[in-house]
Amino acid sequence: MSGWWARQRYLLDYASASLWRRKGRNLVLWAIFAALVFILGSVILFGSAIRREAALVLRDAPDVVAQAMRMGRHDMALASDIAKLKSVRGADRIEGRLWGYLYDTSTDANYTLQTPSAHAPDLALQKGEAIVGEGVARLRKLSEGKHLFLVSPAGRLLKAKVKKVLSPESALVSSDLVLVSAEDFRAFFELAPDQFTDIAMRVRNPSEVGTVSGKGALALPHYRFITRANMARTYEALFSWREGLLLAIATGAILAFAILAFDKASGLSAQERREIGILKAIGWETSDIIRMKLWEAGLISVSAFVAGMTLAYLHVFAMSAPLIETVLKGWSTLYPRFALTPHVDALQVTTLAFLTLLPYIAAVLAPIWRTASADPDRVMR
Amino acid sequence: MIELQGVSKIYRQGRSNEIAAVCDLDLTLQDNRVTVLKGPSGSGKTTVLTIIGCLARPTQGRVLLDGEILSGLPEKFLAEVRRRTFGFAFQRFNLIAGLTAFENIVLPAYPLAPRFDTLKARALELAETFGVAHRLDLNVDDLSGGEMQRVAVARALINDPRVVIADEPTANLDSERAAQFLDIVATLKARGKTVLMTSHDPRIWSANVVDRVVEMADGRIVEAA
Amino acid sequence: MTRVRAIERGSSAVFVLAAALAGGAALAIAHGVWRGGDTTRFEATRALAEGAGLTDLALFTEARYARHPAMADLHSAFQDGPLSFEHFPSGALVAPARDFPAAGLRNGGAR
Amino acid sequence: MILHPPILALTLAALVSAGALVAASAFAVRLLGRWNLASGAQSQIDLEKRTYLVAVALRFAMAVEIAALVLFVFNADRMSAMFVGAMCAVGALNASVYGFPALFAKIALFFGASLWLAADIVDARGRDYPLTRWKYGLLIALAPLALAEAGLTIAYFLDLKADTLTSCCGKLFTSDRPTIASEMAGLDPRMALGMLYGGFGVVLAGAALARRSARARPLYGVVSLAFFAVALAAVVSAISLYVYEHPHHHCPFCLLKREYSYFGFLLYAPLFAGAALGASAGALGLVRTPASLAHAMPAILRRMVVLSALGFAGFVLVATWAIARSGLILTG
Repeated sequence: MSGWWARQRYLLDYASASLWRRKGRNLVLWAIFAALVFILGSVILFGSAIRREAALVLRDAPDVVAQAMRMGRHDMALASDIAKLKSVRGADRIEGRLWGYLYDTSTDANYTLQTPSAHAPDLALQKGEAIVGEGVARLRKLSEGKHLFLVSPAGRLLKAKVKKVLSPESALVSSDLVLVSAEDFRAFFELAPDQFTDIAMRVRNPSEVGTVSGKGALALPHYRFITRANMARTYEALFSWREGLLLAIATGAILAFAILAFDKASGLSAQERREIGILKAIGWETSDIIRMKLWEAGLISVSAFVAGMTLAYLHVFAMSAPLIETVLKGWSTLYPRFALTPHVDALQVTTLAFLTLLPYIAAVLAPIWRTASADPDRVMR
Repeated sequence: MIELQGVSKIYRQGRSNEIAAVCDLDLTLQDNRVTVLKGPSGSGKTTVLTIIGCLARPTQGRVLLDGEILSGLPEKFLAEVRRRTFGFAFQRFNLIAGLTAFENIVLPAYPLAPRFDTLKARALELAETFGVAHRLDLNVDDLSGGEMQRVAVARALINDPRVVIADEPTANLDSERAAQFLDIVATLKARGKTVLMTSHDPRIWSANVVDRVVEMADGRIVEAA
Repeated sequence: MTRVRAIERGSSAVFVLAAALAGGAALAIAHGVWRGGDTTRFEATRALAEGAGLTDLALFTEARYARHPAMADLHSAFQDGPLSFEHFPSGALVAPARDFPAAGLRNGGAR
Repeated sequence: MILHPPILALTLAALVSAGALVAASAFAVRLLGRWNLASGAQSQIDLEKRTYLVAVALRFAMAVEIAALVLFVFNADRMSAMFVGAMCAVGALNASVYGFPALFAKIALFFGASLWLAADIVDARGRDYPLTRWKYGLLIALAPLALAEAGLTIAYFLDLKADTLTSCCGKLFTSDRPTIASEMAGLDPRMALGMLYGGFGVVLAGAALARRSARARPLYGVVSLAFFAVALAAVVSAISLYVYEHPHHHCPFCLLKREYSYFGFLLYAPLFAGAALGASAGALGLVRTPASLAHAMPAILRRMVVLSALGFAGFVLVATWAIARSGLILTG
């Protein structure tokens, strides 16, 4: 074993000297590789972090949401339907939710108006009070005690005193949120007292969620029942899909890079060819040359991968990914400001290693062999 | 002892421009002798060197090293024999540009993976012997022609080979350097090495240190002295 | 006797560089483990999500399915397909959610 | 098809390694017709040169396959979130009929490639490359397996639909249906552990015998494969229970999860290494020792047998440690 390592170390000596001698060209290759890993790594790290956020945030979301449907469209839920649902066994804590969107012309942003759940005493609101999210506060320059003015599409005015600005930490779910009392909400949107946007349910036994929503669907056939697992899966699919889309686009870049590497490895100068001939003449063997060349390729690719990945980590988690956020997160006037919680997923890193190292090594393998199998008697001719 | 029996070497075999560089050649080299192959260029002497030095396999015939048949060996084992048995000094020195003199000298030892201390000591000793110790950490491009040759000879000896093979060693040297080279050959012979050279330099053929001159033409031996 | 000034092995330099890179990566991983374990933000967010009954992230707030991609109105106008989101900047990149509702459209999404 | 980065990566890996094997076996066909080491002709020299490329490409493909095997299981575990009813890799693999066949093809290819690699290492020690024909014959036999593996992997990914109802490991490893998995899980843990330790005794005895006698080596190959099966059965029926500290959780895949601090890797790595080394030594033991390998080949095979036994010992040690550490007491 020590003999093996001594030999590898000598090959490494030569490989490093050889890389150094052609530092200009190798540095360019390294930089392109590292940049590629950096971009792809940023995408992957960002994607996995935001999926984790979504998963953790949704862990306490309602188990089931029931939406009334009318001619295939979302319709208002009625208080009488809530009463019907209450008879379903296993369903627990059923309440009508009031939420809606408001396009605010003064800031060109969409707000989500909502009433807090009756089961959240710290969010309880009196008439004329509001709790706003971080984004709304930012756009409207609001702070605690100031007044928020909203105009409904029908021209109704809502004036509410800001009771609290939600902490920026929760911006990912609350950025566009305006919480008002049910009374204000109904008056603002001209809603009848027995109307709700939809119905949120909790189910006592988590394994019963499917059964309960099935029974609910029997009781209320014109409703659709959306379980939390559905929502989680949608998010998982959504971000995976975005990531996959970006990677599919990036496949072109990877391919171009592999071609570049192939070209670099096969386009040997006469000088290099002669060097290989010399090495073989003085006693090196084809497999020594191949190993030495693999060390070169390995040094370039693995170090570029590690460097690119480390930079991607910094980019995403220390700088909130300025270069890719518009593509991956979407954009809007009211975009939540949040720093992602670092999360490095071994699966994702391995995947990226597969997607970048594998094409590179595969592309240089044949040229390396062709170089290494040069005839040793070439130097004498 | 090295024996060639009925050796032929055909380049570009099977193509219209095939060349028979060596035809049906028999040659025996005794240990600890200095042999020179002479002849015009294209006479096949360099090809003989490559076959003896295990750089190429003969198309036909047998090569024996101390009775062991080398001609049927695959490249992996030829390379083993090569680094164990032969040291090479080439016509154009064939040093690797961009590496230091030290790195060039130790290159043949890399696949054998000796301890680095041992290797370094040995390289220093050889460099002392050939008067290039003070140039070891210079890039070989910065050496003079004579220094380059001495580095090349030191490189040929780093694995302590039994046979030293030199291709036109004095072709690029002035008389003084050529004389110095013959001194080196004498040193090698005194150390018990076998030396095989090609040359069309009369200074070499007539040198005292040379035991035998073999003349070649058109891939055949025409006169052996 | 002349001494050779500095004979260094190329691999030593490689080891130093490799150690530096590995150190950087290790710092990033350590940072990730250290900060990733910090769940105070999640706790705050989860409490709010539960209290207000929120089901979606506040991303994509500009389109008609605003704010609630997981619960979008299935038959929004101007759609290419019954399950695709409308053409709006982020909508262009959001996949049609095939598993939504999980049992398809036939029974109104009931499972 | 779910467009998902690990799926892209795995598809790429499958295509690359199958491509390498198919190209190599096309070369193997050519080689088998023309190989004559004694010849100094240019065509023979070209053939020899190309064997270097094949050796490097196959080592690369094998490294890719091992990494892909890990990634495949890992990814299946992660994807389980997308399927109704799936809790871990089992559910995701069950979501398509091609899931488990793809996994088994990957494992089979791993063993086949290890055998080829072992043959290559042994062969390179003989001055006349005596095993070349055998080795390239094996390569031709491996190519369909590699194609099948790539085909199954891609078919599996194409067949996946996020909506599929699947079952979790709890269903697969319960004994109410007579499947191999449920048979394995239904095994009495004490008996399974008895078989494990008894089997390990047989392995040790076999290794000791195979170290001395060349004729025992094929037998040892059989013993290693049998022990591999026994070990997997023991994992399903007993060891996993101890790791999860739950009397009914039988899944061999959940072990690879972060929740169990990737314990499965520690457990499976020496087992797979031991089985691959043992089986390869056994298969090579069937080959008559060529004259040029009279010294080298038995020495290498002996070393493979010893390493294989060490691998199995590592597995047994890790398993024993898991049992000793566990808070669960089974049928005490």
